[in-house]
Amino acid sequence: MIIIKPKTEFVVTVEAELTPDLAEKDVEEIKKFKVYYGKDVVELEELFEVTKEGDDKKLVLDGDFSRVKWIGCRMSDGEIVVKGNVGANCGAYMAGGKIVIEGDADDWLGAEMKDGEIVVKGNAANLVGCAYYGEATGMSGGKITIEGNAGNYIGEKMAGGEIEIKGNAGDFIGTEMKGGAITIHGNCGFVGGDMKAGEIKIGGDFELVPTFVKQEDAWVGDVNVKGEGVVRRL
Amino acid sequence: MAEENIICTFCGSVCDDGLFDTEKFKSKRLCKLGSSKFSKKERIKAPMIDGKEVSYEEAIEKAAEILVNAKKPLLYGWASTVNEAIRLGVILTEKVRGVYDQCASVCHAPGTLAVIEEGLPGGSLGAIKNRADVVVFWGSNPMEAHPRHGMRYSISAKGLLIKDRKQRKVIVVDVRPTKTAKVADEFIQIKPGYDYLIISALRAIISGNADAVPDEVGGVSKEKLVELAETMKNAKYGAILYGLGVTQSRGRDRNIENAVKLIQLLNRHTRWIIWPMRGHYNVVGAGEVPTWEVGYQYAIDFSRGYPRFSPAEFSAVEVLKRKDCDAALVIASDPAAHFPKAAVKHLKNIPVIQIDPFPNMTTLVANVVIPSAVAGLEAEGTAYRMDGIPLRVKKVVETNYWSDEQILEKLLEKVEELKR
Amino acid sequence: MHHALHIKNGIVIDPKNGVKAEKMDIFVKDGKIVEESEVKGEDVKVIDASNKLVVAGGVDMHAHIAGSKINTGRTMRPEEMRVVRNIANKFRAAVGRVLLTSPAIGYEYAKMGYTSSFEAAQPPIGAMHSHEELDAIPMIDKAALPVFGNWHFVFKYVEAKDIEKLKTFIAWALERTKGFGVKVVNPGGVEAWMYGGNVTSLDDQVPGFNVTPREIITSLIKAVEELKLNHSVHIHCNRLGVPGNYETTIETIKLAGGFSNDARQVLHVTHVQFNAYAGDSWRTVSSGAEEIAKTVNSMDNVTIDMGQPIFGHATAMTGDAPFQFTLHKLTGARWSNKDSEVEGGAGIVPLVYLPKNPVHALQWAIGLELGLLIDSDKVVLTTDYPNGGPFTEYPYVMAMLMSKKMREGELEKVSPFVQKATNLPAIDTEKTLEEIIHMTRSLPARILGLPQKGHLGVGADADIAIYDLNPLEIDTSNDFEKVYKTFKTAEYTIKSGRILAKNGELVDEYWGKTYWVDATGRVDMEAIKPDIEDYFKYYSVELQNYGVEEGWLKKPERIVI
Amino acid sequence: MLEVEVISGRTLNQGATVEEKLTEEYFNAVNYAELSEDDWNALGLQEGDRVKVKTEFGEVVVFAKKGDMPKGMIFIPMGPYANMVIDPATDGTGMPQFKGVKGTVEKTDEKVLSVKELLEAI
Repeated sequence: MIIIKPKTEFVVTVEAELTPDLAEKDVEEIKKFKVYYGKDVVELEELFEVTKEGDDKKLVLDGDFSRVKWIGCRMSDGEIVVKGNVGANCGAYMAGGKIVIEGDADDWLGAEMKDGEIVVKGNAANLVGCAYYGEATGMSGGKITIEGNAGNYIGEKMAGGEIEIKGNAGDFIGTEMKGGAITIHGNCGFVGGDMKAGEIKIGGDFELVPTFVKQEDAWVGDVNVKGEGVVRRL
Repeated sequence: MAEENIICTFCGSVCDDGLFDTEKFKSKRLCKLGSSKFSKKERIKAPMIDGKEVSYEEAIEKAAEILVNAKKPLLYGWASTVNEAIRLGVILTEKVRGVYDQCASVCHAPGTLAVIEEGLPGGSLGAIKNRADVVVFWGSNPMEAHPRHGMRYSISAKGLLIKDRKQRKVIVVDVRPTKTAKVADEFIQIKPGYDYLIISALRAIISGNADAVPDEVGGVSKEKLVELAETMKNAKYGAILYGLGVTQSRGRDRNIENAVKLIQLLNRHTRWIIWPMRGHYNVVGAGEVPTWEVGYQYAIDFSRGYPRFSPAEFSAVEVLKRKDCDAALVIASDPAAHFPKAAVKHLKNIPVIQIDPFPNMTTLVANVVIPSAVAGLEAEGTAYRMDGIPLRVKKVVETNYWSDEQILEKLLEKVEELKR
Repeated sequence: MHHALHIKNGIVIDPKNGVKAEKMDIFVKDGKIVEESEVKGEDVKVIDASNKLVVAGGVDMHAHIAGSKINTGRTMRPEEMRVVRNIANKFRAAVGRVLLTSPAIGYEYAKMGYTSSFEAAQPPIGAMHSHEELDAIPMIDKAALPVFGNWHFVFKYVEAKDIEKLKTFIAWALERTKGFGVKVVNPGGVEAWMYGGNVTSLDDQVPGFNVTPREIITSLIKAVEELKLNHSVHIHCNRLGVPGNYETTIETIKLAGGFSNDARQVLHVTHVQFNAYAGDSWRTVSSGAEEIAKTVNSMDNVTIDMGQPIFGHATAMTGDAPFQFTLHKLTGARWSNKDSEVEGGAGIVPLVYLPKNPVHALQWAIGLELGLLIDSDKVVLTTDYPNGGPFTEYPYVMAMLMSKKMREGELEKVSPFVQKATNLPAIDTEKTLEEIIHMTRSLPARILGLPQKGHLGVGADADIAIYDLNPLEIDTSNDFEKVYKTFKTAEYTIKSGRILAKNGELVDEYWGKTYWVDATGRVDMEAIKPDIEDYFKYYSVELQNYGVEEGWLKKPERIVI
Repeated sequence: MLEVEVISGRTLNQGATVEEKLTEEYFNAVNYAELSEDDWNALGLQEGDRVKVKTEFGEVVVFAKKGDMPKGMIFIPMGPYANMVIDPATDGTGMPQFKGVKGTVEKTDEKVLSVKELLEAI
């Protein structure tokens, strides 16, 4: 297990593609891991304290990582625990393993995620499980659980996997969704625009786009794309 | 006669039929906005460092130092200068590994995101004036923002097929009865924030799925929506011209993306185009130039030595709100006046370089102020009208002010020197 | 600083000058190829090219490299921009997968040994934008072909059968756009698109005008030939991308019948692959390449280029707006369109060519059939970048045309549909290295009418590529992998006498010329002035603000007719 | 106090003075809120009165103007006053929500800050 602690308050954001793979390296090697700090490429130890405890494939990010981006991007196994908040693109393109964020997550959490699990104990921001601009497919597998609230644009172009939000969510849920499932326990805004397939379940209030057809216990649409997406009450 | 032809460098209409009397310093034929542009105004007198007047060379040297010493400088603005200057600005940003962003970021950039999602089925303003028998202003208000647009290109403009105002139906869709609504043939008032749903409903009606649509959507009756859908289908050549009412409100890019899908559908029946009513005279250039130079229109980060695009991370408002830059160069723009206060706050805390002809709110927070010549009046260069048509704006008045291009050329030189 | 060069002991292939793989030395001074005596006493840099192939720099006569179309393509496709080719240092940052940024275009051509490229469709009113982008492309010489086939002025003069005025208009337009030649895209069809339609044959009437595509094409050929422009009419035929279109293509080619020119063709038909489909639907579609090849081979005044698709990503961007909409409907992909004043239009749609897709495989096979079946003196190698894919894959096409064995290997990977719908599997032809060098250098230079390009004779521009390939030893039939690899990266790329790239590394930045053709001296410009002034009421800009002045360009090179 | 939806946008006067931000003309072009007649009457406003506009994101004092607005909606010209109360969240798009922000409006005796004072207050 590797424990990484910020040494200072960062002047600008840091980009650190930290994955549990690091834990398999020698501590001196880990300290030399390259991270981006503005225009400078610096070694991990220049910005963070790094300690190693045992050999399990786990990173503990101890402190405020809200200004550190790309944590866990492309990780395929092992575990990351963030003791505070985390910056944008956390868990992007993730293919396996687990990320637990004890604080809040920023935009693009689990974007284009393929497998694995992300748990956010606090709130998440926008674009959870979405596709990056120009790409056709968002999240395609795995699970994202958000204990608190989430922002706008959740699961756009999502093709598989599961997003569960225990609190409220914002606008544009499951836009152009083509598979997978989104569950929102609280309220949210617009739901289901151009949804092709998949399922959205909502506990609270929401506004469905006006192009779904009411069936027995659910709405099916979006008719604009001959969609067979299902939206129902939780 | 001291009268010269001018091309107006105020709004995105870039009217090219203006006249300017260099003796009286007064324009003719331009609208209120254009006339104000081509009139005597208070100027920044001289280059300044921390309020003290200095030479251009000194100010530029100081600016270069700030940029080179920054970890992540933000270089923002660009919409009110010419392509030649913008190109140097992009290269400068690449060189100092900063963030390039431009005014569209708080204006029409959601339209760019919609282009990424669905494309831009459009046409030039000349195509609209010649052919459009139905024009829909959706969340746009040219009578206030582009006063001669209607007369030259869209509302009363006459062309090849449209010989008379009566041959064109003008519809305004907005949340309030704007000045443009008052000159339209029809005004459809919608509930704020419901553009997306209304467009979805229109698409369903046009594609034969009217059954799914409820009796009322976004404050508009189904009957009215069916009527609008029919008008659209029966047009010979229709145009949706959208504005900030769509890009700056709930839904933003998704509204436009949905409208583009509507246009795609309508072209299966007849001809329709969609186009943004771009604001500043060369905000199009501020996006086109970086696109050919580095691949993206705005929100571009160079910290890794190559361009990356991400509005959530690299748009000026996000960068400032997140305190994610440690210096800023502001050119041909006034973020201190036009950004939300949460973003302005950080501008007050970092070194700011300003290049602009006129004192504005950003001047009040700038450490280095470099006055520049007014493009279209004191400096020439290429600008792209809102529809991307290039026009060469002119220099009709002599000046001692340096042009943006000159300033940036020197600044780039200085930066290269310091990096060596 | 300014070295003369002595390229020593290279094996030179220079088809224009009849040099077939001969060991010889090449001398360069002041950007030109010179006699040995000229460099005596100069500070000469010697390049040892022993056992290496020395040829003229490649000439790309048809690519979409600059202007509003490619730039809208870039805007629309950020996913294309995530491939990093160069990190900013001595050279600019350069990115792009198939769609490249302007710096990347220049750098990639240079790495490959290409030194000139022609933008194949310049919207006249957007001319300045095309030129700004051309000016942002380093390393190569360039030019742009403005599009004429849907311009109302052209319709009017063709309608009036007034060839003199048409000639004058062409001269006016080339001067205003700083254009190089006359491009025609789906003549009449784009005007029909303004009403939601297209033309379906050479004899459809264009809406609003009493003219047909046939009349537009023949009138433009006549006008261009009388003006004696460097380049002939360069046509993108009607009915592009429609099964059965090969017949229209053949009919179009035959329109050149009545014309002749001693120096070059009178009609260049571009990216013919997209216009070479037989059958009457996508179910019954098959190759029409053989018939087209027969027609082209039987004529001495027509040339074509291939428009070869490369499997993988591409972006369709043409002035053929109705075709682009059809493509959008077919694929459901993003779609941009631009109706441009009274000049025509354009469209852009992303696409991907998949080897297992029967239609894509067919397109791929047809391109190769055209390349193989048409005389090497009449067919130029292109991908119609980025419509067929990247220009950086020209070496793939070169190798394929030279090796049946390579084709057999590739045929195994593609949809079996090509076995019955094309003759590619049965074609034994293997082009020689000399033919391939001709198809990529001397032939396009001749077609464009640029005597200083595409060869290594004394007086030519010193645009030279050296490849690590001994033509006396290479077995192009069997060593296709080496051929492919070698042509991807020149050992040296020399532009106007300066070494720009070495083994794929950029070493020097150079800004090439932009050629434009000035034919105003051959016509009476006053004759059309009233017409232009009058018809400009249908423009949204003033006549006085229309066009590009020479002084606005970085390195203009005026060719006076 | 009334609950309203705040929108901002361009106006002719704002545009005509935008290059003279430190002048009285610009100040006058951007320092007001337009209200519907109903809302005007409900707040008992008179010509020259000021209102305080409050949203989740801030508050600002501006002059009140009667305008052709739907009931429950107020318009502030784009500029520094509107930007005190609009929603700075961009939801990942880079674009703050300049239009359609829920808030309240009430009559006030407080003065309207100058452009400079406004900047200092941030």
